[in-house]
Amino acid sequence: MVALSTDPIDVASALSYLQSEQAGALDLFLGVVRDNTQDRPVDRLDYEAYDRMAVSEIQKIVDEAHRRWAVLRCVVIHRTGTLRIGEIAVLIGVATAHRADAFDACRYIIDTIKQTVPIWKKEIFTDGEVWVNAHP
Amino acid sequence: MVALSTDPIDVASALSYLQSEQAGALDLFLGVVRDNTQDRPVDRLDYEAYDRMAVSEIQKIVDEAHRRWAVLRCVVIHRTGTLRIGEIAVLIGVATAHRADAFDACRYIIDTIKQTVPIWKKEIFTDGEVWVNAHP
Amino acid sequence: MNSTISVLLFGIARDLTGQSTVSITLDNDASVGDLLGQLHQRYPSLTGIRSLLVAVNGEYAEPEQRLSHNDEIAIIPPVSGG
Amino acid sequence: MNSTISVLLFGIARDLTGQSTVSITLDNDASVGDLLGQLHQRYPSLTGIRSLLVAVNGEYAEPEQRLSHNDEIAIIPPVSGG
Repeated sequence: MVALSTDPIDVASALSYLQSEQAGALDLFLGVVRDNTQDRPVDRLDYEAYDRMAVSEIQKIVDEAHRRWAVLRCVVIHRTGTLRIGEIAVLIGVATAHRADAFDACRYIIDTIKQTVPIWKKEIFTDGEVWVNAHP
Repeated sequence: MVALSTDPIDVASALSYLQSEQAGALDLFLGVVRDNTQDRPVDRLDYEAYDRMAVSEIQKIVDEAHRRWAVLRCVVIHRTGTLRIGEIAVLIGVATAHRADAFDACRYIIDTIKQTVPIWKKEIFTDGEVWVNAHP
Repeated sequence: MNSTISVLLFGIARDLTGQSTVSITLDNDASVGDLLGQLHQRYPSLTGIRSLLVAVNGEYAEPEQRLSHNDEIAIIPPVSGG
Repeated sequence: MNSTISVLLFGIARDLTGQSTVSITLDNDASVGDLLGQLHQRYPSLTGIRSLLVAVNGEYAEPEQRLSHNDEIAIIPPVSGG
Protein backbone atom coordinates (compact mmCIF):
# COMPACT_ATOMS: atom_id res chain seq x y z
CA MET A 1 0.00 0.00 0.00
CA VAL A 2 1.38 3.41 -1.00
CA ALA A 3 -0.26 6.67 0.00
CA LEU A 4 0.27 10.35 0.64
CA SER A 5 -1.70 11.80 3.51
CA THR A 6 -2.50 15.27 4.73
CA ASP A 7 -3.83 13.74 7.96
CA PRO A 8 -1.64 12.33 10.75
CA ILE A 9 -0.31 8.86 9.93
CA ASP A 10 -2.12 6.05 11.73
CA VAL A 11 0.51 3.55 12.84
CA ALA A 12 -2.01 1.04 14.18
CA SER A 13 -3.84 0.68 10.89
CA ALA A 14 -0.54 0.36 9.01
CA LEU A 15 0.40 -2.48 11.39
CA SER A 16 -2.86 -4.28 10.83
CA TYR A 17 -2.42 -3.97 7.08
CA LEU A 18 0.97 -5.71 7.46
CA GLN A 19 -0.44 -8.79 9.17
CA SER A 20 0.08 -12.09 7.42
CA GLU A 21 0.13 -15.65 8.71
CA GLN A 22 3.47 -16.23 6.95
CA ALA A 23 5.08 -13.15 8.53
CA GLY A 24 7.78 -13.84 11.13
CA ALA A 25 9.36 -10.40 11.04
CA LEU A 26 8.08 -6.89 10.68
CA ASP A 27 10.23 -3.81 10.44
CA LEU A 28 8.59 -0.44 10.80
CA PHE A 29 10.50 2.77 10.16
CA LEU A 30 9.13 6.15 11.18
CA GLY A 31 10.68 9.41 10.05
CA VAL A 32 9.79 12.00 12.66
CA VAL A 33 10.09 15.79 12.80
CA ARG A 34 12.84 16.60 15.26
CA ASP A 35 13.51 19.82 17.07
CA ASN A 36 16.72 20.82 15.30
CA THR A 37 18.80 20.59 12.14
CA GLN A 38 22.53 21.09 12.53
CA ASP A 39 21.83 22.65 15.91
CA ARG A 40 19.43 25.23 14.48
CA PRO A 41 16.08 25.02 16.30
CA VAL A 42 13.21 23.96 14.03
CA ASP A 43 9.72 25.36 14.50
CA ARG A 44 7.92 23.23 11.90
CA LEU A 45 8.30 21.57 8.50
CA ASP A 46 6.27 22.10 5.34
CA TYR A 47 6.11 19.07 3.05
CA GLU A 48 4.99 19.47 -0.53
CA ALA A 49 4.59 16.71 -3.11
CA TYR A 50 3.94 16.31 -6.80
CA ASP A 51 1.25 13.91 -5.67
CA ARG A 52 0.63 11.81 -8.74
CA MET A 53 4.31 11.29 -9.49
CA ALA A 54 5.30 10.85 -5.82
CA VAL A 55 2.90 7.92 -5.52
CA SER A 56 4.10 6.31 -8.75
CA GLU A 57 7.78 6.77 -7.84
CA ILE A 58 7.22 5.26 -4.38
CA GLN A 59 5.36 2.37 -6.02
CA LYS A 60 8.38 1.74 -8.27
CA ILE A 61 10.61 1.53 -5.20
CA VAL A 62 8.21 -0.87 -3.48
CA ASP A 63 8.05 -3.01 -6.64
CA GLU A 64 11.86 -3.14 -6.73
CA ALA A 65 11.92 -4.17 -3.03
CA HIS A 66 9.54 -7.02 -3.88
CA ARG A 67 11.91 -8.12 -6.64
CA ARG A 68 14.99 -8.03 -4.40
CA TRP A 69 13.63 -9.51 -1.17
CA ALA A 70 10.94 -11.97 -0.10
CA VAL A 71 8.47 -9.27 0.96
CA LEU A 72 5.02 -10.46 2.09
CA ARG A 73 3.46 -7.07 2.67
CA CYS A 74 4.65 -3.50 2.45
CA VAL A 75 3.17 -0.15 3.35
CA VAL A 76 4.53 3.34 2.69
CA ILE A 77 2.69 6.47 3.81
CA HIS A 78 4.18 9.93 3.39
CA ARG A 79 2.69 12.96 5.03
CA THR A 80 2.28 16.32 3.29
CA GLY A 81 1.46 19.77 4.63
CA THR A 82 2.66 21.41 7.83
CA LEU A 83 4.19 19.12 10.47
CA ARG A 84 5.14 19.98 14.03
CA ILE A 85 7.90 18.45 16.15
CA GLY A 86 7.20 14.81 17.02
CA GLU A 87 4.84 14.24 14.08
CA ILE A 88 5.47 11.31 11.74
CA ALA A 89 6.55 12.45 8.26
CA VAL A 90 6.92 9.02 6.73
CA LEU A 91 6.04 5.45 7.71
CA ILE A 92 7.55 2.41 6.03
CA GLY A 93 6.50 -1.06 7.11
CA VAL A 94 7.70 -4.35 5.71
CA ALA A 95 6.54 -7.85 6.69
CA THR A 96 8.66 -10.86 5.73
CA ALA A 97 9.18 -14.45 6.84
CA HIS A 98 12.72 -13.74 8.08
CA ARG A 99 14.14 -10.64 9.68
CA ALA A 100 17.09 -9.84 7.39
CA ASP A 101 14.71 -9.26 4.48
CA ALA A 102 12.52 -6.94 6.57
CA PHE A 103 15.44 -4.76 7.67
CA ASP A 104 17.08 -4.69 4.24
CA ALA A 105 13.89 -3.90 2.33
CA CYS A 106 12.77 -1.22 4.81
CA ARG A 107 16.14 0.52 4.70
CA TYR A 108 16.30 0.31 0.91
CA ILE A 109 12.86 1.91 0.63
CA ILE A 110 13.57 4.89 2.90
CA ASP A 111 17.04 5.47 1.39
CA THR A 112 15.63 5.43 -2.15
CA ILE A 113 12.60 7.57 -1.31
CA LYS A 114 15.00 10.29 -0.21
CA GLN A 115 16.76 10.13 -3.58
CA THR A 116 14.03 9.90 -6.20
CA VAL A 117 10.54 10.78 -4.97
CA PRO A 118 9.26 14.29 -5.81
CA ILE A 119 8.55 15.45 -2.29
CA TRP A 120 10.07 18.62 -0.87
CA LYS A 121 10.63 19.68 2.68
CA LYS A 122 10.95 23.26 3.86
CA GLU A 123 12.43 23.73 7.32
CA ILE A 124 10.97 26.69 9.11
CA PHE A 125 13.13 28.10 11.88
CA THR A 126 12.28 30.86 14.28
CA ASP A 127 14.42 33.20 12.13
CA GLY A 128 14.03 32.00 8.54
CA GLU A 129 13.30 29.05 6.32
CA VAL A 130 15.08 26.83 3.82
CA TRP A 131 14.15 24.22 1.22
CA VAL A 132 16.24 21.20 2.25
CA ASN A 133 18.89 20.08 -0.30
CA ALA A 134 17.92 22.83 -2.76
CA HIS A 135 21.16 24.80 -2.70
CA PRO A 136 24.64 23.71 -3.75
CA MET B 1 13.03 0.02 28.95
CA VAL B 2 13.48 -3.76 29.12
CA ALA B 3 10.69 -6.12 30.11
CA LEU B 4 9.34 -9.63 29.84
CA SER B 5 5.59 -9.92 29.54
CA THR B 6 3.08 -12.71 29.79
CA ASP B 7 0.44 -10.37 28.36
CA PRO B 8 0.22 -9.36 24.69
CA ILE B 9 2.76 -6.67 23.77
CA ASP B 10 1.26 -3.20 23.47
CA VAL B 11 2.88 -1.55 20.44
CA ALA B 12 1.21 1.81 20.99
CA SER B 13 2.59 2.25 24.49
CA ALA B 14 6.06 1.21 23.31
CA LEU B 15 5.84 3.89 20.61
CA SER B 16 4.86 6.57 23.08
CA TYR B 17 7.73 5.57 25.34
CA LEU B 18 10.09 6.15 22.39
CA GLN B 19 8.99 9.74 21.78
CA SER B 20 11.67 12.40 22.11
CA GLU B 21 11.92 15.90 20.66
CA GLN B 22 15.41 15.08 19.36
CA ALA B 23 14.25 11.91 17.58
CA GLY B 24 14.22 12.06 13.78
CA ALA B 25 14.12 8.31 13.20
CA LEU B 26 12.47 5.41 14.87
CA ASP B 27 12.94 1.79 13.94
CA LEU B 28 10.58 -0.76 15.36
CA PHE B 29 11.15 -4.48 14.89
CA LEU B 30 8.47 -7.04 15.69
CA GLY B 31 9.18 -10.75 15.82
CA VAL B 32 5.90 -12.50 15.07
CA VAL B 33 4.73 -16.12 15.33
CA ARG B 34 4.36 -17.40 11.79
CA ASP B 35 2.40 -20.35 10.56
CA ASN B 36 5.29 -22.59 9.56
CA THR B 37 8.92 -23.53 10.17
CA GLN B 38 10.74 -25.16 7.28
CA ASP B 39 7.36 -25.90 5.73
CA ARG B 40 6.09 -27.73 8.81
CA PRO B 41 2.80 -26.16 9.97
CA VAL B 42 3.05 -24.57 13.43
CA ASP B 43 0.13 -24.65 15.83
CA ARG B 44 1.62 -22.47 18.58
CA LEU B 45 4.86 -21.56 20.36
CA ASP B 46 5.73 -21.86 24.03
CA TYR B 47 8.27 -19.32 25.26
CA GLU B 48 10.05 -19.86 28.54
CA ALA B 49 12.59 -17.51 30.16
CA TYR B 50 15.00 -17.50 33.05
CA ASP B 51 13.34 -14.21 33.91
CA ARG B 52 15.88 -12.49 36.12
CA MET B 53 18.81 -13.31 33.86
CA ALA B 54 16.90 -12.68 30.62
CA VAL B 55 16.18 -9.12 31.73
CA SER B 56 19.79 -8.49 32.80
CA GLU B 57 21.22 -9.99 29.58
CA ILE B 58 18.87 -7.87 27.44
CA GLN B 59 19.87 -4.82 29.47
CA LYS B 60 23.55 -5.55 28.70
CA ILE B 61 22.73 -5.63 24.99
CA VAL B 62 20.83 -2.35 25.22
CA ASP B 63 23.72 -0.76 27.14
CA GLU B 64 26.14 -1.90 24.43
CA ALA B 65 23.84 -0.43 21.74
CA HIS B 66 23.94 2.90 23.61
CA ARG B 67 27.74 2.75 23.58
CA ARG B 68 27.94 1.97 19.87
CA TRP B 69 25.26 4.28 18.47
CA ALA B 70 23.66 7.62 19.33
CA VAL B 71 20.52 6.07 20.80
CA LEU B 72 18.01 8.47 22.36
CA ARG B 73 15.52 5.90 23.60
CA CYS B 74 15.23 2.16 23.41
CA VAL B 75 12.58 -0.37 24.36
CA VAL B 76 12.75 -4.17 24.33
CA ILE B 77 9.79 -6.31 25.36
CA HIS B 78 9.86 -10.10 25.08
CA ARG B 79 6.78 -12.21 25.49
CA THR B 80 6.68 -15.46 27.46
CA GLY B 81 4.08 -18.21 27.65
CA THR B 82 1.97 -19.67 24.87
CA LEU B 83 1.73 -17.63 21.65
CA ARG B 84 -0.55 -18.21 18.69
CA ILE B 85 0.10 -17.38 15.04
CA GLY B 86 0.23 -13.64 14.43
CA GLU B 87 1.12 -12.76 18.03
CA ILE B 88 4.16 -10.57 18.73
CA ALA B 89 6.95 -12.51 20.46
CA VAL B 90 9.41 -9.65 20.71
CA LEU B 91 9.34 -5.88 20.16
CA ILE B 92 12.46 -3.79 19.76
CA GLY B 93 12.18 -0.05 19.29
CA VAL B 94 15.01 2.43 18.88
CA ALA B 95 14.73 6.21 18.54
CA THR B 96 17.70 8.20 17.22
CA ALA B 97 18.38 11.54 15.56
CA HIS B 98 19.42 9.91 12.26
CA ARG B 99 18.09 6.78 10.61
CA ALA B 100 21.28 4.74 10.15
CA ASP B 101 21.75 4.53 13.92
CA ALA B 102 18.15 3.39 14.44
CA PHE B 103 18.42 0.56 11.90
CA ASP B 104 21.88 -0.54 13.04
CA ALA B 105 21.06 -0.51 16.75
CA CYS B 106 17.72 -2.28 16.29
CA ARG B 107 19.26 -5.02 14.18
CA TYR B 108 22.17 -5.45 16.58
CA ILE B 109 19.76 -5.85 19.49
CA ILE B 110 17.58 -8.53 17.88
CA ASP B 111 20.58 -10.42 16.47
CA THR B 112 22.31 -10.46 19.87
CA ILE B 113 19.15 -11.35 21.81
CA LYS B 114 18.92 -14.50 19.73
CA GLN B 115 22.48 -15.43 20.70
CA THR B 116 22.79 -14.71 24.42
CA VAL B 117 19.50 -14.21 26.24
CA PRO B 118 18.18 -17.19 28.25
CA ILE B 119 14.81 -17.53 26.55
CA TRP B 120 13.67 -20.78 24.96
CA LYS B 121 11.10 -21.43 22.30
CA LYS B 122 9.27 -24.69 21.80
CA GLU B 123 7.51 -25.11 18.48
CA ILE B 124 4.34 -27.12 18.76
CA PHE B 125 3.20 -28.74 15.53
CA THR B 126 0.06 -30.67 14.92
CA ASP B 127 2.13 -33.87 15.16
CA GLY B 128 4.86 -33.16 17.69
CA GLU B 129 7.00 -30.49 19.28
CA VAL B 130 10.63 -29.36 19.34
CA TRP B 131 12.80 -27.02 21.39
CA VAL B 132 14.31 -24.73 18.77
CA ASN B 133 18.14 -24.92 18.40
CA ALA B 134 18.44 -27.54 21.14
CA HIS B 135 19.71 -30.41 19.06
CA PRO B 136 22.94 -30.69 17.09
CA MET C 1 5.20 26.99 -35.67
CA ASN C 2 5.19 27.43 -31.89
CA SER C 3 3.06 26.02 -29.12
CA THR C 4 2.51 27.13 -25.57
CA ILE C 5 2.87 24.56 -22.82
CA SER C 6 2.09 24.90 -19.19
CA VAL C 7 4.77 23.81 -16.70
CA LEU C 8 4.24 22.89 -13.05
CA LEU C 9 6.68 24.29 -10.50
CA PHE C 10 7.31 22.88 -7.03
CA GLY C 11 9.25 23.71 -3.90
CA ILE C 12 12.05 26.19 -4.27
CA ALA C 13 11.34 26.57 -8.01
CA ARG C 14 7.86 27.80 -7.19
CA ASP C 15 9.15 30.10 -4.46
CA LEU C 16 11.84 31.65 -6.68
CA THR C 17 9.48 32.28 -9.60
CA GLY C 18 6.50 33.15 -7.44
CA GLN C 19 4.37 30.86 -9.65
CA SER C 20 3.08 27.31 -9.37
CA THR C 21 2.47 27.15 -13.12
CA VAL C 22 4.17 29.00 -15.94
CA SER C 23 3.33 29.06 -19.65
CA ILE C 24 6.29 28.62 -21.96
CA THR C 25 6.22 29.02 -25.73
CA LEU C 26 8.38 26.48 -27.53
CA ASP C 27 9.06 25.26 -31.06
CA ASN C 28 7.02 22.22 -31.93
CA ASP C 29 10.05 19.92 -31.82
CA ALA C 30 11.45 21.43 -28.61
CA SER C 31 13.20 19.14 -26.11
CA VAL C 32 13.36 19.00 -22.33
CA GLY C 33 16.71 20.76 -22.59
CA ASP C 34 15.19 23.59 -24.63
CA LEU C 35 12.50 24.04 -22.00
CA LEU C 36 15.07 24.28 -19.20
CA GLY C 37 17.03 26.81 -21.25
CA GLN C 38 13.96 29.03 -21.71
CA LEU C 39 13.04 28.78 -18.05
CA HIS C 40 16.52 29.77 -16.92
CA GLN C 41 16.47 32.71 -19.31
CA ARG C 42 13.14 33.91 -17.99
CA TYR C 43 13.93 33.23 -14.31
CA PRO C 44 17.70 33.68 -13.80
CA SER C 45 17.28 33.02 -10.06
CA LEU C 46 16.61 29.34 -10.88
CA THR C 47 20.36 28.90 -11.51
CA GLY C 48 20.82 29.12 -7.74
CA ILE C 49 19.21 25.67 -7.36
CA ARG C 50 21.59 22.73 -7.09
CA SER C 51 19.90 20.81 -9.91
CA LEU C 52 16.66 20.85 -11.87
CA LEU C 53 15.08 17.81 -13.46
CA VAL C 54 12.03 17.66 -15.68
CA ALA C 55 9.19 15.17 -15.45
CA VAL C 56 7.00 14.49 -18.47
CA ASN C 57 3.67 12.82 -17.73
CA GLY C 58 4.88 11.82 -14.29
CA GLU C 59 8.20 10.26 -15.39
CA TYR C 60 11.69 11.69 -15.18
CA ALA C 61 12.76 12.77 -18.68
CA GLU C 62 16.19 13.00 -20.33
CA PRO C 63 17.28 16.41 -21.79
CA GLU C 64 16.92 15.17 -25.38
CA GLN C 65 13.31 14.00 -24.96
CA ARG C 66 10.87 15.89 -27.27
CA LEU C 67 7.86 17.62 -25.76
CA SER C 68 4.31 17.64 -27.01
CA HIS C 69 1.83 20.39 -26.13
CA ASN C 70 -0.48 17.98 -24.29
CA ASP C 71 2.25 16.55 -22.04
CA GLU C 72 2.03 17.22 -18.31
CA ILE C 73 5.39 18.84 -17.62
CA ALA C 74 6.84 19.50 -14.16
CA ILE C 75 10.08 21.02 -12.91
CA ILE C 76 11.65 18.89 -10.17
CA PRO C 77 14.12 20.66 -7.87
CA PRO C 78 16.28 18.48 -5.58
CA VAL C 79 13.93 16.21 -3.64
CA SER C 80 13.96 16.08 0.15
CA GLY C 81 11.21 13.73 1.23
CA GLY C 82 11.41 11.26 4.08
CA MET D 1 33.18 -32.17 53.06
CA ASN D 2 30.31 -32.04 50.62
CA SER D 3 27.44 -29.62 50.11
CA THR D 4 24.17 -29.94 48.28
CA ILE D 5 23.23 -27.26 45.80
CA SER D 6 20.04 -26.77 43.99
CA VAL D 7 20.20 -26.25 40.22
CA LEU D 8 17.55 -24.66 37.99
CA LEU D 9 16.72 -26.39 34.72
CA PHE D 10 15.06 -24.75 31.71
CA GLY D 11 13.71 -25.69 28.33
CA ILE D 12 14.86 -28.99 26.91
CA ALA D 13 17.01 -29.68 30.00
CA ARG D 14 13.89 -29.57 32.14
CA ASP D 15 11.95 -31.72 29.68
CA LEU D 16 14.69 -34.38 29.46
CA THR D 17 15.16 -34.63 33.24
CA GLY D 18 11.50 -34.16 34.08
CA GLN D 19 12.54 -31.65 36.76
CA SER D 20 12.73 -27.87 36.98
CA THR D 21 15.12 -28.08 39.95
CA VAL D 22 17.60 -30.80 40.89
CA SER D 23 19.76 -31.13 43.98
CA ILE D 24 23.36 -32.02 43.33
CA THR D 25 25.94 -32.94 45.96
CA LEU D 26 29.38 -31.55 45.24
CA ASP D 27 32.76 -31.15 46.93
CA ASN D 28 33.13 -27.78 48.57
CA ASP D 29 35.66 -26.63 45.97
CA ALA D 30 33.69 -27.98 43.02
CA SER D 31 33.68 -26.04 39.75
CA VAL D 32 31.08 -25.39 37.08
CA GLY D 33 32.74 -28.18 35.06
CA ASP D 34 32.37 -30.63 37.95
CA LEU D 35 28.67 -29.76 38.19
CA LEU D 36 28.13 -30.41 34.49
CA GLY D 37 29.97 -33.73 34.82
CA GLN D 38 27.72 -34.86 37.67
CA LEU D 39 24.60 -33.79 35.84
CA HIS D 40 25.55 -35.68 32.71
CA GLN D 41 26.29 -38.77 34.78
CA ARG D 42 22.91 -38.61 36.46
CA TYR D 43 20.95 -37.66 33.31
CA PRO D 44 22.72 -39.23 30.31
CA SER D 45 19.99 -37.91 28.00
CA LEU D 46 21.39 -34.39 28.50
CA THR D 47 24.25 -35.30 26.17
CA GLY D 48 21.72 -35.10 23.31
CA ILE D 49 21.61 -31.30 23.73
CA ARG D 50 23.83 -29.28 21.39
CA SER D 51 25.47 -27.36 24.25
CA LEU D 52 24.90 -26.64 27.93
CA LEU D 53 26.09 -23.52 29.69
CA VAL D 54 25.89 -22.71 33.37
CA ALA D 55 24.82 -19.42 34.90
CA VAL D 56 25.89 -18.52 38.42
CA ASN D 57 23.88 -15.77 40.10
CA GLY D 58 22.45 -14.72 36.76
CA GLU D 59 25.77 -14.51 34.88
CA TYR D 60 27.29 -16.96 32.42
CA ALA D 61 30.13 -18.84 34.15
CA GLU D 62 33.32 -20.42 32.80
CA PRO D 63 33.93 -24.16 33.47
CA GLU D 64 36.71 -23.41 35.99
CA GLN D 65 34.59 -21.10 38.16
CA ARG D 66 34.18 -22.44 41.75
CA LEU D 67 30.68 -22.84 43.17
CA SER D 68 29.41 -21.88 46.57
CA HIS D 69 26.36 -23.50 48.17
CA ASN D 70 24.43 -20.24 48.28
CA ASP D 71 24.92 -19.46 44.58
CA GLU D 72 21.87 -19.45 42.32
CA ILE D 73 22.86 -21.94 39.66
CA ALA D 74 21.04 -22.52 36.37
CA ILE D 75 21.60 -24.80 33.41
CA ILE D 76 21.27 -22.92 30.13
CA PRO D 77 20.53 -25.03 27.04
CA PRO D 78 20.91 -23.35 23.62
CA VAL D 79 18.82 -20.19 23.67
CA SER D 80 16.13 -19.52 21.07
CA GLY D 81 14.45 -16.24 21.99
CA GLY D 82 13.30 -13.58 19.55
